[in-house]
Amino acid sequence: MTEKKVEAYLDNGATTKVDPDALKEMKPYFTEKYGNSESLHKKGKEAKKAVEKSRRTIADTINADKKEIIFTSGGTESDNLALKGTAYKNKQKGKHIVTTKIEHDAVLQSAKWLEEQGFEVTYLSVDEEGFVDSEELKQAVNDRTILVSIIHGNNEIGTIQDLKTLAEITHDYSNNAYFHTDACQSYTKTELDVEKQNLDLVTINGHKIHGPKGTGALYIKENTEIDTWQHGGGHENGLRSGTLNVHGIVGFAEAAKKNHKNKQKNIQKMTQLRDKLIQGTLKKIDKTKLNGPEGEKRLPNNINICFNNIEGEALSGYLNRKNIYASTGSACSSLELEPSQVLKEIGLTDQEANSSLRMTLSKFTTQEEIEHTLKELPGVVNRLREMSPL
Amino acid sequence: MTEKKVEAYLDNGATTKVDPDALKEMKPYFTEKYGNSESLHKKGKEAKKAVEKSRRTIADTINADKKEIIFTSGGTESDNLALKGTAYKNKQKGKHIVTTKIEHDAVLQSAKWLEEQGFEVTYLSVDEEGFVDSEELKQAVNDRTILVSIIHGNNEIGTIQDLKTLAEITHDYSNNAYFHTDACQSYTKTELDVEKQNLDLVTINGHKIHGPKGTGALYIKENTEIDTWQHGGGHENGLRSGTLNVHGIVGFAEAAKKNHKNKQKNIQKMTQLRDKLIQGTLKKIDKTKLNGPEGEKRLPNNINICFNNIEGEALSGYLNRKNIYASTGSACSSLELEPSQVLKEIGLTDQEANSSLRMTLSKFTTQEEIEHTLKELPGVVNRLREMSPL
Amino acid sequence: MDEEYSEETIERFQDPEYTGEIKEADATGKAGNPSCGDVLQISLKIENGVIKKARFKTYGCMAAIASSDELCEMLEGKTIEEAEEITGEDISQELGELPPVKHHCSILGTEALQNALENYRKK
Amino acid sequence: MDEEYSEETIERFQDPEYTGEIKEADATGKAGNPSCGDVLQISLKIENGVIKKARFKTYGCMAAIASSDELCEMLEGKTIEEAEEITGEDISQELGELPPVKHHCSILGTEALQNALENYRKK
Ligand SMILES: Cc1ncc(COP(=O)(O)O)c(C=O)c1O
Ligand SMILES: Cc1ncc(COP(=O)(O)O)c(C=O)c1O
Repeated sequence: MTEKKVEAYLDNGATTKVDPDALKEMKPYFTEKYGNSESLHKKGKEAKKAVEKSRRTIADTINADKKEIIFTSGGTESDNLALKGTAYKNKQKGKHIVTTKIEHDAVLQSAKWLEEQGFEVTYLSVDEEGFVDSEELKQAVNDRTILVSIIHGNNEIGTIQDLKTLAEITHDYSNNAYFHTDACQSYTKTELDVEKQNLDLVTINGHKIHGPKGTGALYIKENTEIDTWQHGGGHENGLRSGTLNVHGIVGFAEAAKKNHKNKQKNIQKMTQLRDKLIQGTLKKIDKTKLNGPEGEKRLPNNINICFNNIEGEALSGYLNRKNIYASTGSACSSLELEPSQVLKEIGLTDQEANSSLRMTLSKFTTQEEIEHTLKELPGVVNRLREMSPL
Repeated sequence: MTEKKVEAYLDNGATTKVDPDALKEMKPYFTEKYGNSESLHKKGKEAKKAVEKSRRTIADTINADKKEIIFTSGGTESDNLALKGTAYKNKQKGKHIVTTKIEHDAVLQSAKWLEEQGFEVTYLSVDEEGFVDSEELKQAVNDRTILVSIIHGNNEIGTIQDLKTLAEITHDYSNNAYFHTDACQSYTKTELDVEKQNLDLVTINGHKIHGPKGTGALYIKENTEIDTWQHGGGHENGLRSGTLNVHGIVGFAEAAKKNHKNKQKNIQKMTQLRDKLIQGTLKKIDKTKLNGPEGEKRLPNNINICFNNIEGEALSGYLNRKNIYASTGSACSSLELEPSQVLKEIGLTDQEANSSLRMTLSKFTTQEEIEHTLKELPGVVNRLREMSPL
Repeated sequence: MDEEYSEETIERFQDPEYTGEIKEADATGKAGNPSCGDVLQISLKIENGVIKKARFKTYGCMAAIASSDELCEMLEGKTIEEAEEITGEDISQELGELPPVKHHCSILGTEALQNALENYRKK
Repeated sequence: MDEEYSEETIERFQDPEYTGEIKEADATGKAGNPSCGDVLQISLKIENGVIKKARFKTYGCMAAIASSDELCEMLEGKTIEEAEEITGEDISQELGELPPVKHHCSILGTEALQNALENYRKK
């Protein structure tokens, strides 16, 4: 009877539980310290102080200066601002942008829109583990290139790019290109250091790291030429207008601080559980294959496995009955019909892509959740394979 | 001794306290029902259900259909989307936009940016109470006009425009123009009915109505032609990408629901306190003048008074010491140097504009707060006038 | 925003009763393509022009599995002529409406059925 | 984001000690314009080339009032020559740095002072 109660939340790549400590920090800002951070009176100052403290906290986690962090409503907004804001500001220098075929839709669709506005975009391919080829990047970048945007930790297959090398190539091969990375999935889960890695723009968000939804930030290296994309009262040094989401920012910062502090411990724990679930699955269930790289080059919380002959959505649907919550890919496209572009880019057939499942862990994931999953998965796969005509 | 404890928060036009009932509704969505509303498993469904229920709640408050509401990160984002999204989508039909000289910066700066992109914008003037002249609107609108955007309740001087008349003129004089209104200040504080008033696009947000910061919505009448402005995973029917801020949306909806339910009572209460504070101030302190209209044509929570010979920021600074929190105008421009454009548009001299103070109430404002303010205000004004060389 | 599965769809997906393959079936038909995400195979036992038993095997999403199961239930007891008239819309309706992007799943069911009936006639 | 008033500025604004106008002042000077948001008037009592007393009247924001008060405190006890060398930057520094957009307020103080000293010399 107790067994039935085990729930395994393996969709942390889609979103995470808010850390209770983050929620605790947020609480006073709803009904007590509720001022507008731009107001000059006491209630405003309280709010401002909280925002600026949070700004410093977040800056510290990526070795940035406080002034280089601006707050947004999430990863999508930060990506839109990074791409469109730099494109519009720098179009006199060139109208060429480089990105990859395995970006999150927030980058990909922004890039596509910029193409419609007359920019030229090169989409780099990746190898069978999802890595960008630095030679291909060298070929693509020149002085007409104003922006290179490459995802740090891939949201579907967990591939962690070598940002330092890619950013250096960008700066070596173009005098006019900024290097942007979408680090939503990797933030606090692997190294992210704007100095060491030579980054100009970095997208991060709150809800992937146990902060509240509706929060994000964009790191903008000092002196980077960028236009605002959301016009209004001139908040955030004129780069992002709109009343600051004070409680959200406070929660985001607290979650980031805690994650950053316990980073090594969390990484170790998640990696151990990740590998246990990967190895257990591959061993217990035949005709399965891991998508993406192994070991340290993979996000510590990401698993993506192809279960031949059964469709991913059906699999997640049956797992749901066993209180195991996982998705086929990025949550935003759950009901989409196209097989995952990322999986196809690393060489899977359409059928293999359709037969894959993503399981993503967090620092809160327990041994029990992994064991429950390993116990239920073979039966579910079996049932669906029996049902399959393939 | 007890007296010292009275605080008067008179900056509800900048932002409001979150309604404790709204916070209560939000709570489960941080650490329990934390799923991504797009995920297909149980945790996702829980979130989705909450979002869709909230969507219906909000739609009901403005007599819209649930499908016509999309969630955003706030008023600024909704305004940007309304202006830029319709402009880009409809530019084949014409590149002319009409707005007013008393818009919030979210509309004004979006319009200015569109001018830089090749659109033509007409800025309507207003009379000495802040009302748009319908004759001027008739002159301005023609078939090349694709959008008319007019603020509903002005954030500085509380003028409530006659939306129905203005929207009808728009539709009568152009076959191609949509009518947008920024209703952030008026929402739940005066009539707002998309059917009756013939509106195509309406901006509202959470933090002005006792919902959480970082939440907003845009009403988009069915079949309105509009492009998305934030690209990504295709959320909100492709009109606004980004993981939905589930807890925020839930809080926004609950705040809206409560405000809507008690609308008449709240309006009555605020109006009574507003008029008490206006009349008390004008009576007790000489050389004062109300900016904007009186009575029902003014937002029930808005006061804006010119205190001759003393500067507004200094006045709010001295009131702050007496635990009275008010601002000179829109909070986003607190430290700006320019005198308020809105006050100048209604005919104030620069000096008069610089000498004005805005006091904005909420449903939570008490008699005690108003009395405390009326008690302290004359002394503070006196002290500053003594100090003034004018 | 209207892209929800109904309760009926979810229940049928979770507990399909008509899965399997009829040995010595009187008719079998297939439709779909794994690279498109759905393959559906139907097998029928037919006596005197009446479908006595219908079973399916499906590779596909929730909607595909639910549609297959629904179709089999609808088929049992129907004459071939009645069966031929079943449309995707009928299946979708029984399921409490499929989300628009998933309507093709119900149509796939009728395609497999048509193929099975053709196969039967050719025998 | 760096547009904060320092504690010193706020305190001085809230409790200025040098407000007022000296009757029979030896020198008075004015600067600014109400339409720009700031007007500053300074009056001085001068004995043997030394400023004995300084008072201000200001219409303006926090920074303007705090700068005026700071300037008066700095002036008392200084010789005219010393006083002439006070810059906006000096005032701002004493106040713990004014926000960049408010630097003109401290400069306004020195302008009023220069006008007062000119007025004194002309007497
Ligand atoms: C890599 C990546 N980038 C961007 C986003 C978008 O972030 P948000 O949902 O906060 O808009 C996500 C997650 O949804 C993501 O995984
Ligand atoms: C009239 C008006 N429009 C737009 C906004 C901007 O809304 P937000 O702060 O939610 O971005 C505000 C308030 O700041 C407002 O008063």
